[in-house]
Amino acid sequence: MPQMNMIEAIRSALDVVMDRDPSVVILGEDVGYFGGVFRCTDGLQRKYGEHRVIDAPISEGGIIGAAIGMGVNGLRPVPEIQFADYIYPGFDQIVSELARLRYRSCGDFFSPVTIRAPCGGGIRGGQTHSQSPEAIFAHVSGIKTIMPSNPYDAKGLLISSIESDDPIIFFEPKRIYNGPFDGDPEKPAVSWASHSKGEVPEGHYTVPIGQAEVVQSGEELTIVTYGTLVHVAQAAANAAGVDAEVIDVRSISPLDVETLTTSVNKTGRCMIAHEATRFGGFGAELAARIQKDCFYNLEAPISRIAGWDTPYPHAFEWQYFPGKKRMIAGIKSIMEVE
Amino acid sequence: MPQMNMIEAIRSALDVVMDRDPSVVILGEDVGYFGGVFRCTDGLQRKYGEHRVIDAPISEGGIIGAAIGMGVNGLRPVPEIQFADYIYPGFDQIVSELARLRYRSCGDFFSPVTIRAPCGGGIRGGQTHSQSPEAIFAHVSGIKTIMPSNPYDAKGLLISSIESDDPIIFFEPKRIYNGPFDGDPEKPAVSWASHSKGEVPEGHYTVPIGQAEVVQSGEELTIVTYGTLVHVAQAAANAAGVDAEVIDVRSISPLDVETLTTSVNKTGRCMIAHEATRFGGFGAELAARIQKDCFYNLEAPISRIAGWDTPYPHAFEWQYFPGKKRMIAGIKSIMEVE
Amino acid sequence: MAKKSRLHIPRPSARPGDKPDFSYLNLSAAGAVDRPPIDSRTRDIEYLSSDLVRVLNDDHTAKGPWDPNIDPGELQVALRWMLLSRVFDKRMWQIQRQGRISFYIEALGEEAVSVGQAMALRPGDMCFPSYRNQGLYMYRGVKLVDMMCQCLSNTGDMCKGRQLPIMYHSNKANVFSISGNLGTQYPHAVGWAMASAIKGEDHIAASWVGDGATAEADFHHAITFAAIYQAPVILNIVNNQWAISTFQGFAGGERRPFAARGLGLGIPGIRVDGNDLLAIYATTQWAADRARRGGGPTMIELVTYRGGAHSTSDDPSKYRPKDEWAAFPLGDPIERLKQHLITEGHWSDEKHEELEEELTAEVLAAWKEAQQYGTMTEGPFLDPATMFDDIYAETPAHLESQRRRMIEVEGS
Amino acid sequence: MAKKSRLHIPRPSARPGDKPDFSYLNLSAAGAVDRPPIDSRTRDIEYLSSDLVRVLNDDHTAKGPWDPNIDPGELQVALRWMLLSRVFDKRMWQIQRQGRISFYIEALGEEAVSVGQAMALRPGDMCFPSYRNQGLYMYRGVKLVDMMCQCLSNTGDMCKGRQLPIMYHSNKANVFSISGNLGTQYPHAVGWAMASAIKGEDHIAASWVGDGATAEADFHHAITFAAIYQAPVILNIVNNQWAISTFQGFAGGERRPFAARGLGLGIPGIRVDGNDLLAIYATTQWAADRARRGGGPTMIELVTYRGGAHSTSDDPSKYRPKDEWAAFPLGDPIERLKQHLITEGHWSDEKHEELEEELTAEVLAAWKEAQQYGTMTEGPFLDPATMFDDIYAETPAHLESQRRRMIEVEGS
Ligand SMILES: Cc1ncc(C[n+]2csc(CCOP(=O)(O)OP(=O)(O)O)c2C)c(N)n1
Ligand SMILES: Cc1ncc(C[n+]2csc(CCOP(=O)(O)OP(=O)(O)O)c2C)c(N)n1
Ligand SMILES: [Mg+2]
Ligand SMILES: [Mg+2]
Repeated sequence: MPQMNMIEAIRSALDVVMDRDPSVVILGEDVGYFGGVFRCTDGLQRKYGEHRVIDAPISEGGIIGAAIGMGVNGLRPVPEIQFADYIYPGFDQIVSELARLRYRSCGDFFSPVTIRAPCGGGIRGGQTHSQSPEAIFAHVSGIKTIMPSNPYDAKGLLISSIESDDPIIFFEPKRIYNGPFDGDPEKPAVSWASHSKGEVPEGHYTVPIGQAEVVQSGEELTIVTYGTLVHVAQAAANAAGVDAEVIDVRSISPLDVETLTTSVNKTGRCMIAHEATRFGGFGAELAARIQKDCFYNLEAPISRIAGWDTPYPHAFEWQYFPGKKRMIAGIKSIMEVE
Repeated sequence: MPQMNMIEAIRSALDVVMDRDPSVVILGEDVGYFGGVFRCTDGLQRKYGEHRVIDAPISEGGIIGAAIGMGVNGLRPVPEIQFADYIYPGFDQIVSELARLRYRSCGDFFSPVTIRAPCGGGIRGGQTHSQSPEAIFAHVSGIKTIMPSNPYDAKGLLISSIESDDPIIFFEPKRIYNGPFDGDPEKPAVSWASHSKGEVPEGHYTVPIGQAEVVQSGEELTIVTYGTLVHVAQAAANAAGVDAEVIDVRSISPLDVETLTTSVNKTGRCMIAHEATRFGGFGAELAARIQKDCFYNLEAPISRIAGWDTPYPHAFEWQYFPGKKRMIAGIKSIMEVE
Repeated sequence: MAKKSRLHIPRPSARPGDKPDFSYLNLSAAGAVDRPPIDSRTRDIEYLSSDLVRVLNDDHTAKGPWDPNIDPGELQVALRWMLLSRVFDKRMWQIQRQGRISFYIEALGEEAVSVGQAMALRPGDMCFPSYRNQGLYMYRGVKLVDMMCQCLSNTGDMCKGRQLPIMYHSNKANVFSISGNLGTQYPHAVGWAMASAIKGEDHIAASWVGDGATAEADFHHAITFAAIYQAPVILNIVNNQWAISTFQGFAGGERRPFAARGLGLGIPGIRVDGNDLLAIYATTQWAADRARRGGGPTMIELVTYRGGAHSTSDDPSKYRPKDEWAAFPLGDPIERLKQHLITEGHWSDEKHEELEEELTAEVLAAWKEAQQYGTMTEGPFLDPATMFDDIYAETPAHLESQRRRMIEVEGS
Repeated sequence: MAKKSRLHIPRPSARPGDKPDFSYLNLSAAGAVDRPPIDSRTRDIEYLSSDLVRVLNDDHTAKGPWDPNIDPGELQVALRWMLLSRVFDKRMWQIQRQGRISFYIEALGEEAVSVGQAMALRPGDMCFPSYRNQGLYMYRGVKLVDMMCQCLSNTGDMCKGRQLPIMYHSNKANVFSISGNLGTQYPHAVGWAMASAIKGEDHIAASWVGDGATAEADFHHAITFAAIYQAPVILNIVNNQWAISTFQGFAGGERRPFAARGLGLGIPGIRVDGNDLLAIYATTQWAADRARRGGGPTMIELVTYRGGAHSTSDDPSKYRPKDEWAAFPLGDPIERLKQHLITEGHWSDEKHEELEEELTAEVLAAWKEAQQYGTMTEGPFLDPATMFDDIYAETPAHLESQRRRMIEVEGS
């Protein structure tokens, strides 16, 4: 099977779907001639033409609003928002329109838009190129929110998303576009070739939406996480010498509660990790749900390791980022509970 | 002390602050000549003039964006967003600008804006006049989010908010503008005259931001809630015959964790209630935090009673609304746990 | 603070108690404005955005180059639709006042907008309306009883109780679902039109916003996208002078007509008498032709007056003179078309009265029928368990379990 | 899908490998455009938004009614600031390439914008810049070393390490904090100006956005509020032809100049040669006078060219001809002012070289000083514990406890 990094996997997903379905169109800032600032759409305009890979004005609200109208008219638009931090100007169109259209018209109208946006920090992007706003979208019924952690899932989930008739926010953790990352910025970068999920089929396949994945099984502790931190969590558990079960949530919403609770009921301990700030973050939903369903098996309080409740500071991104040290400390303190 | 309903208390707060401080200005849709669709600013333009109570175009993003600029130039703007559901077009200005300005400029610039917005359902407003988006704002560091449950707190907290140098989102649960509400829409409306917090001083006073209030003390169960549901929770606890401690969070962010955990550590049981949809709602943060700090004293899983994970449907608002029945069922099931 | 100030605060020309004053409206005489070819360059036809295209003259004849020469039979049909819209509104307003529906919005005084524009479009064209375009749904075949059931949230409700009254939708009729959030439909229309162009189809889109809603971001998004991609779309601004209590000056209408808003992007604008069905038809047809032949977007400002309250929740006597509508120089669209037909010998007061009676009966019959699907107080009732449907294409597990819990607790 | 389509896709006039082609730019001769009185009605001065105000002629003399007749000494000062901006950029770009700062944005080719406009404003006027307005900070007295420390995120960083390089701010100098989100500063400027008018003060505000950013909602919000309240504000659009890889046609610049964007709201627009310091000064002064005397907002489009890459993360050779800047008909702003001064006998190549050397030395000295406050790899280092400050006026308990935890775990 070919090796792909996450960018290539995403591009391959777009290519495969555009090839099969002429109704799929891409629009976004710099996505066309240039191929996107992260190169995810590179070559697609040359292949599919200017009417299917459309350079757009710098207007996130307009991009999403127009995409909704296109979707209503039978297309499957895949808008790209250049950075997740810049999705907010389109927030009203997402929450009030995209998420609500099917409901308010009882299915008479719907718009199958998949919004792609690179998220997360660790690339020295400062506070406006590093955010992970998944919690905000998780709270909005009517949209689904996805975040893959590797090339294989990225392609499979993106194909599922575009083929789905539901609107989807597809967050791509840009720190791991080019390789997995164990949380230590001092170490040399690793390529996806070193990871089993760097092997990605050329053609069409799907990874189902709404299913978490146990990426490492273990007996002592469950670590529930997603995105970049999946890799950090594995490294931290290893370093801490704890037999941890690591679960990649993948689908923020709808959430695969069963996979999580089955694991925590087994291990009796749970640590949740995400990059976004903790207060009101998605980890809160995970903790609230897990404590409810696993109460009688919990041997320690569920703990959350997350970004601090600050903006993502440029120079201190590694102090903000819930990296290996903080994860290990978290693991240790949860394992110390008798 | 004079009797006031919540609208009068809010108007009184605005009046008191405008009278003391010429830098306080109001802007919003229909707020000036007309006095606001809920009459919260009635009479203020006549009293303070067109330059201090400013009718604005229908442009929530513009209202908030302009308010930020006014705040930077030494005013204390109090924009009104006509319904919380219409705050989303101003979302980017709130998240990326209002919340971040002090931080990114290290205090060199800041803008003391207090955004008022009526929230919540129960007035047959349908899905676009009923939302409670507090969870979304709670996740944003740099802003504070408030929701009072009675006239006394509304005035005191609004004065604190306007006088604060921090940006504040001030949600007003419109279902209880005219009187407390026990959750039973069939019963005749009750006026604030029947409630001790309907007594409101004429003049200046403050209720501090960041402090929850124990509105009813009890030993068997802690109910953590805010807004309209404070009253529903009290009625439900009464009806269920449970000696519940009811806590009004009041300040969503920053959160008064101690008052909550002290109570739950005492009662051993906790139910959280809010009107917004459950998934990713603010109740998740409350539950996640309380299970962590009260783990060893919890006799039952923390449960959340909330709006369903649907939009707020016009005809079924009372089925959506987490009313007395659902609260009582929740209380019973949490009390049944041995 | 110093006294000196230059903040300009727009003011309406009259407040309660004042004499209505519409001198601020720049009016043209019927027939006075040129009708340019549809392939004119925007810069050459700027006059269309400042003058006022009118066809129906004060003497009730049709005048000038914009006269669409519509067959009298068709005009009678148009009159019928306008009158139906008004009769329907009147009844529904009463019904709301009786507490039998929760809310209502009427189009009183603006009926020519929906009917005149609907007439000029083709069935395959897609409409993205505001909440004051009920005439569009009617004209395009949505049944009165279906609209009433929507307002009743009963078992016949197309919205299954989810939406406020008047938030209709009809995929079949090609009229979009109405949103509570102002202006959001504008970029949808542009995106829809872009898709039509991408697919190489012949359909165009049209959308409507109020004067007040032009201040929203989506207005800007829509005109920007429409101009850049030359989308086949008609962007209508219904300038009825008011946005709830706020005069159109607060939407920036003081210095230049709304029709001029797209000029800076090269979008031609037409300012049209919004109470003149013939002028509306003619300008819309012009814009539709232009769009269909690849000429791109056109903005149309329809100058009219909100004859009634903003909605059943509003009391306009608090902020504008009670008799302002009566003084509106462009009159009443129904009355004007009626007089035109009478003048041309194709109509009479008697026929009009008969028609009104007929329509009143039709509306009454529809109301009777609608109630059979349930009212707010009497069954049959919609099943609240349906509130968990249609959030997604398929209902996910967590919503199914909430549905079960709801049934359990609420005992539905 | 059918082949037929009318979706218009804007195209730049040249792509890599093509010959640069600026024939799309509508140029006026120096001195050719009238200078109207500041109290002119918007409709009477529309030509200002389509013509191009120029003062510096091809023969390097100053021509026409817009010639501000600036004292040669002052012009030398202006030249100095422009050159300083360029020398500074050049050095910082190299420094970024050496990996010593993480990111940089240069203003190459656009130096006249910040300097010319700053000169025309008063110290009490407030500037709301974009990220390509470093000249504003310099002109208004922010020290080079402070700017460098910001780019280094060192102990002298005014942003305490929180912001990407170039995201300066200075309350003292009345230049606002730069945001990562495009266009958000535009309504801030309008609000600030409204406050000034509310307080009855004499100060005006000015803001800058790129051609690309005009498509954002906040552009609309700003022009709407500015027009309605006649705010004393200058709204500048720096049209440097590109927005990263995207040609300005994708921001709607194909059909009508950006200067015309406010016309529909009655805001006059001036299109000015953005590489002509004299014309920039003169038009800005005109707009400032107008604002200060209660005439309300003015929009200024500065036609220029982004001489370099978008940022250090960008490679423009992928999307535009390498030699496009060299072919830009409005030349290089520094070269043009230099030649003007030489022609007028107030400057020489030697002096210029000397000045460049002097500034290079000044920048180098600043860089040496800046490094004493720390570099990315060598101390002194900023204390990461400060990341919990300034989120609120007072740090709440939960952030204090996170600060303690951070220190504990990260062992700072
Ligand atoms: C985003 C948003 N903001 C505010 C409102 C509240 N609102 C409903 S209608 C209205 C006035 C609209 O006026 P206009 O656009 O002129 O339309 P008209 O009612 O005159 O037809 C307002 C402010 C809303 N529905 N949506
Ligand atoms: C809201 C938002 N969307 C997208 C971006 C990413 N972005 C940064 S600069 C830029 C191009 C801006 O072009 P223009 O406005 O013409 O300014 P210029 O760089 O030419 O000075 C883009 C798309 C952003 N910073 N903010
Ligand atoms: Mg209106
Ligand atoms: Mg540019």
